[in-house]
Amino acid sequence: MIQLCNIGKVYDNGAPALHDINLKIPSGDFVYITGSSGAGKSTLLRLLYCADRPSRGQILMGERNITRLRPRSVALLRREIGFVFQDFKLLNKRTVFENVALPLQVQGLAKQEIQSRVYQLLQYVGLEYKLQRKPLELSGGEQQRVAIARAMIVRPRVLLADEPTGNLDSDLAIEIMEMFTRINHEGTTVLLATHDRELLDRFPRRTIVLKGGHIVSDTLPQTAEETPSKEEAI
Amino acid sequence: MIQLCNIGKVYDNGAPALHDINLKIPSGDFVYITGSSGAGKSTLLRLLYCADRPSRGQILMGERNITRLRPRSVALLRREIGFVFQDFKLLNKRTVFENVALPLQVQGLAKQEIQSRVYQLLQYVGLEYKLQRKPLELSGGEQQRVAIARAMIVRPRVLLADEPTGNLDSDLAIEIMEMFTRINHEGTTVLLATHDRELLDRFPRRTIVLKGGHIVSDTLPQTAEETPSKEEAI
Amino acid sequence: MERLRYFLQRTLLSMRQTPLLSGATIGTVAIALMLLSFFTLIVFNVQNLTRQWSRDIQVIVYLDRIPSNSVLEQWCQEITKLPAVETVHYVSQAEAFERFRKRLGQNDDLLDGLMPEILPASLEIALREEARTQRGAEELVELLSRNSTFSDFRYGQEWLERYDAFMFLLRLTGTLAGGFLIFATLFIISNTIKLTIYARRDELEILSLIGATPFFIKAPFLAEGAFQGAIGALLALGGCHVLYYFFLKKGLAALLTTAAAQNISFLPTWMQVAVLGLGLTLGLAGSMLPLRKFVRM
Amino acid sequence: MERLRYFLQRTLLSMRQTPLLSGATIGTVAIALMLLSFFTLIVFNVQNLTRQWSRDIQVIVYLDRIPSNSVLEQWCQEITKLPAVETVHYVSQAEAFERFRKRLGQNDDLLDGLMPEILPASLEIALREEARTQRGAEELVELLSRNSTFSDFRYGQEWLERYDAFMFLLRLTGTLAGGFLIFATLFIISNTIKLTIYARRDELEILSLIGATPFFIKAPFLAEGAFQGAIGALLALGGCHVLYYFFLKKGLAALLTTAAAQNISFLPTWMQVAVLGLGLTLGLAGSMLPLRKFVRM
Ligand SMILES: Nc1ncnc2c1ncn2[C@@H]1O[C@H](COP(=O)(O)OP(=O)(O)OP(=O)(O)O)[C@@H](O)[C@H]1O
Ligand SMILES: Nc1ncnc2c1ncn2[C@@H]1O[C@H](COP(=O)(O)OP(=O)(O)OP(=O)(O)O)[C@@H](O)[C@H]1O
Ligand SMILES: [Mg+2]
Ligand SMILES: [Mg+2]
Repeated sequence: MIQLCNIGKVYDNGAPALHDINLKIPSGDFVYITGSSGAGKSTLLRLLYCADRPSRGQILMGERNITRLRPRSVALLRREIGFVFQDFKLLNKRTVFENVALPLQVQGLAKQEIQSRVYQLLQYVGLEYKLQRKPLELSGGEQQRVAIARAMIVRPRVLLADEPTGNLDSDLAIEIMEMFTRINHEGTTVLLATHDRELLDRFPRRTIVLKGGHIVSDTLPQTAEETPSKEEAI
Repeated sequence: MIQLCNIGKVYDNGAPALHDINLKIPSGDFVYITGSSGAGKSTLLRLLYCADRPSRGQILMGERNITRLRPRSVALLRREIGFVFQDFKLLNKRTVFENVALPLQVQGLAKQEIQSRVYQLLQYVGLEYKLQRKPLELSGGEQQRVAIARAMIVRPRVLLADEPTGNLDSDLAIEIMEMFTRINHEGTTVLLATHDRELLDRFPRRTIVLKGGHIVSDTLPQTAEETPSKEEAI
Repeated sequence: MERLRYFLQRTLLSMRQTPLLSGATIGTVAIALMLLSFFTLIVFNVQNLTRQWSRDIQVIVYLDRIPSNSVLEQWCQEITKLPAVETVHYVSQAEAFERFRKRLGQNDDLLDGLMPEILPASLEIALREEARTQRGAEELVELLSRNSTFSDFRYGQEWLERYDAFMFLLRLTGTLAGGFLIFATLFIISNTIKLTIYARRDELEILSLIGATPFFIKAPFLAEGAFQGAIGALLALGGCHVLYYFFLKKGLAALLTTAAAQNISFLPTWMQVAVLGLGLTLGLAGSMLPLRKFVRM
Repeated sequence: MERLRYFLQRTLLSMRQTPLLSGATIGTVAIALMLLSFFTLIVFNVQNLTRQWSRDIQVIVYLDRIPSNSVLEQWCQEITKLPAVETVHYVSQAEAFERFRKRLGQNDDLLDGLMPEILPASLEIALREEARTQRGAEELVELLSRNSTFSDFRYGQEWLERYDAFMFLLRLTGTLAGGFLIFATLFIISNTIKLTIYARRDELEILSLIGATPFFIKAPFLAEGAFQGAIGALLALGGCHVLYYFFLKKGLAALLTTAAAQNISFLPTWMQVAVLGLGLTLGLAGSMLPLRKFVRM
């Protein structure tokens, strides 16, 4: 259960990004966050990850209020959350394998287990032959898949994905979405920020539309099919 | 007129990215390059921009063979080409304005003219209110638009855009495509690497499909409508 | 256990992955510490040298009358007890005459027929090291002159003045230069480490975004800093030893036949260990500060 | 024109945009050059000091017979012509006797009744600065002894030996330390600049991707390097002057009353200009090398 109460976010330079967001996301849900460029999607996800602090309001995640956590608690919180960053945030000096293994090493798992889990997941995203490459030696889509693998490796309780298919062709995007669906069926709450209308149509889910930092609509699957057609008419 | 003869590219780590590419792109054309992730789209564009050198084969651009140019000539060539990088490659220490103005400053234009041109273009892409922001203070889509503006500011003879709409919602994507179309009508050759099937459908053009470094199809608009439906059936 | 292995592995791997950065750190530590140790080496040896030279500094008390043996013995004992005094030596009239004759060298025939008694007997008082200054000598004279039989003192005023000035200058510039050198070493090393960490700040950011605790992020960097600092210190000691051996030791021995060359020695072991420790500490502390700045979460 | 304005603007702007990096460069240049100039200052003053002291070094020729005035004059002229000789001074028997009397101080009554003729007349030959060594004195003695009337020489062998050893050590360590210091300065400054440029290598890459010529990319970096180097050098001179003024000048003047303190002086103007030039050059050259490495296109 993720709950946002009266969340507002103003960046240091004075740019307001979110206004008075109230939201409840039950555990195990699969939610799209959509909206045009600069609407505040990434900001919203980053707040849930404690990568930024809200200017006002409270965020509850499970029982915890995550608005004012100490550094160590933030670290522990993040271990339960997977995040696919819009700009990937891979370590360029380390190989694909090391990048994906990192969250497990942080948790202090045994080398053996790390190895098998990383290998398996990289196989899922089709990068098993590029284990030893550095991120800068990969194509954009490959980097994105590494980022996705890194977010999923810890079998997180919550998966936050920011535009995870922006650099993938639709076949791959669909595969990735199926992975997300699978992990969601296993109990992980998934929040997915995306522009990709094809995905919204193909995998209809609860969809939250942001505009200028406000929630302008929050629709469930049956109505989700309406929204795109309506927008296409604009 | 851009001409590629027997182009092959093998990266330093031994990864082959392109095989035996032969291609002719008349001046003023508008061409899509598509294909799944890792197919070699970015590599192809980077070769045209001399950001990488082909391992074999020759590239002719206009009258010039650009395969073995000296650094200064490379710089001069790049001034005639606009490139939207898949990962934007913005200067994080400089403002949006400075980033977009840079190619003009490189050419030594007068301050006055630079200012008006940059402002106008940023208005086109909807960022006129964020002139003084640093790239890291922008959303993903906004950064992408800065990158697009920087590529177009020099009114290039050739525009190479690598996944320029990956972080934009479809409305913005369509606006950007219209800008590309407009600049194309003014005589600029446009090469656009994209995964976005919606764009391919909405703006049908010559489409080159890459797969594993080979050209697997090269179709003109009338047949371009067939390709997506065929692939959707897979 | 897994953690420890991970940290050790990371430390070595990261030094391999960023050779430019670790090279810069090691190089800077090596050069800076070499400067510092070479300076210490010079100060150390100059001190030894001046300590030897200063043996010549003494207070001479000329005796108007020749004391009886028992009185003399008593005087010697009393004077030796004074804190500033190292030894006391009685120079009889005969001995003084003999010295004077030696001094005249070939002209000693001039003294033929003169009685040894033309020269006075004296007490030569050697000073302890800490009292070998003009002030020390004067204070001793002051003390001695309380005994009214002692009235005629000689202690090489001009030579002492010059020696004093020299020692003062030496000590002042030594302290000043040394203090400044230590400060410079600290500054330069911490500055270099700050830059190498700055160059890797995205790594720090990403690690923290991945859920790594501050300790987990910092530990490999700290280990790396300490390790590089220690390597740098070792290089510094090695380089310093080469300089010492080829220039100071060999060079001087070949060119000089004096005892001076023989007396030059390398830093004692405890100082070498101190340099090593300093390198390690600087590497560690120099990493700690910028890490605290960049790993704010 | 636009270009020039752009470069100047960029230089200043970029220093503002990366205060950590330019601060590091300026700081390192300042500290390293301060070390170097302070060292030079000390060497410079020690040289002055020893030059004064070495005035005492002289060769004394004892004369068996008293020469006639004309012969004496001729000798003086001949000796003065020798390259190693600064001045020649004739000490008559009377003068020698007077000096001896002064030396005995209160005991001068011992000489009462003695004829001045017991002491020999002599020629005191002061040496030129470059000849004030044991070797110089010996060579002069060698030359002088060709004149068979001169046979009895005195030139303070032990003092000269010690002086020689000291001067040699001073010069050796000075050259060694100075050479090493220059090397260290070069290394540390270029290393720091390399790191700051490394930290900005993405900027270099992007500029080159934008179609900037190598010159266009490098010029602002070079200007920045030179500017920062010059600022660092100015700070170094300032800091050095502060050290000099408060410690060497004031400190010594307060504690010593000798001429030594008065004779201490700051670096002459041409050396100050040289330090400034060195800072500028180091900043420029230190930027040039890593730029060449990172701006490969
Ligand atoms: N670090 C930052 N500092 C200042 N302003 C920021 C920062 N990050 C984002 N913004 C601003 O906040 C607003 C929302 O940004 P956000 O990244 O959440 O948008 P978004 O919905 O993710 O857009 P996109 O689809 O383009 O990624 C934008 O106007 C953006 O300019
Ligand atoms: N710098 C590099 N070094 C080594 N291999 C590389 C490098 N860049 C790309 N590759 C490899 O070359 C192949 C083609 O890469 P390219 O970036 O051209 O793909 P792409 O078609 O742009 O893919 P995407 O749609 O994911 O961006 C990929 O297999 C990739 O791993
Ligand atoms: Mg975003
Ligand atoms: Mg690509």
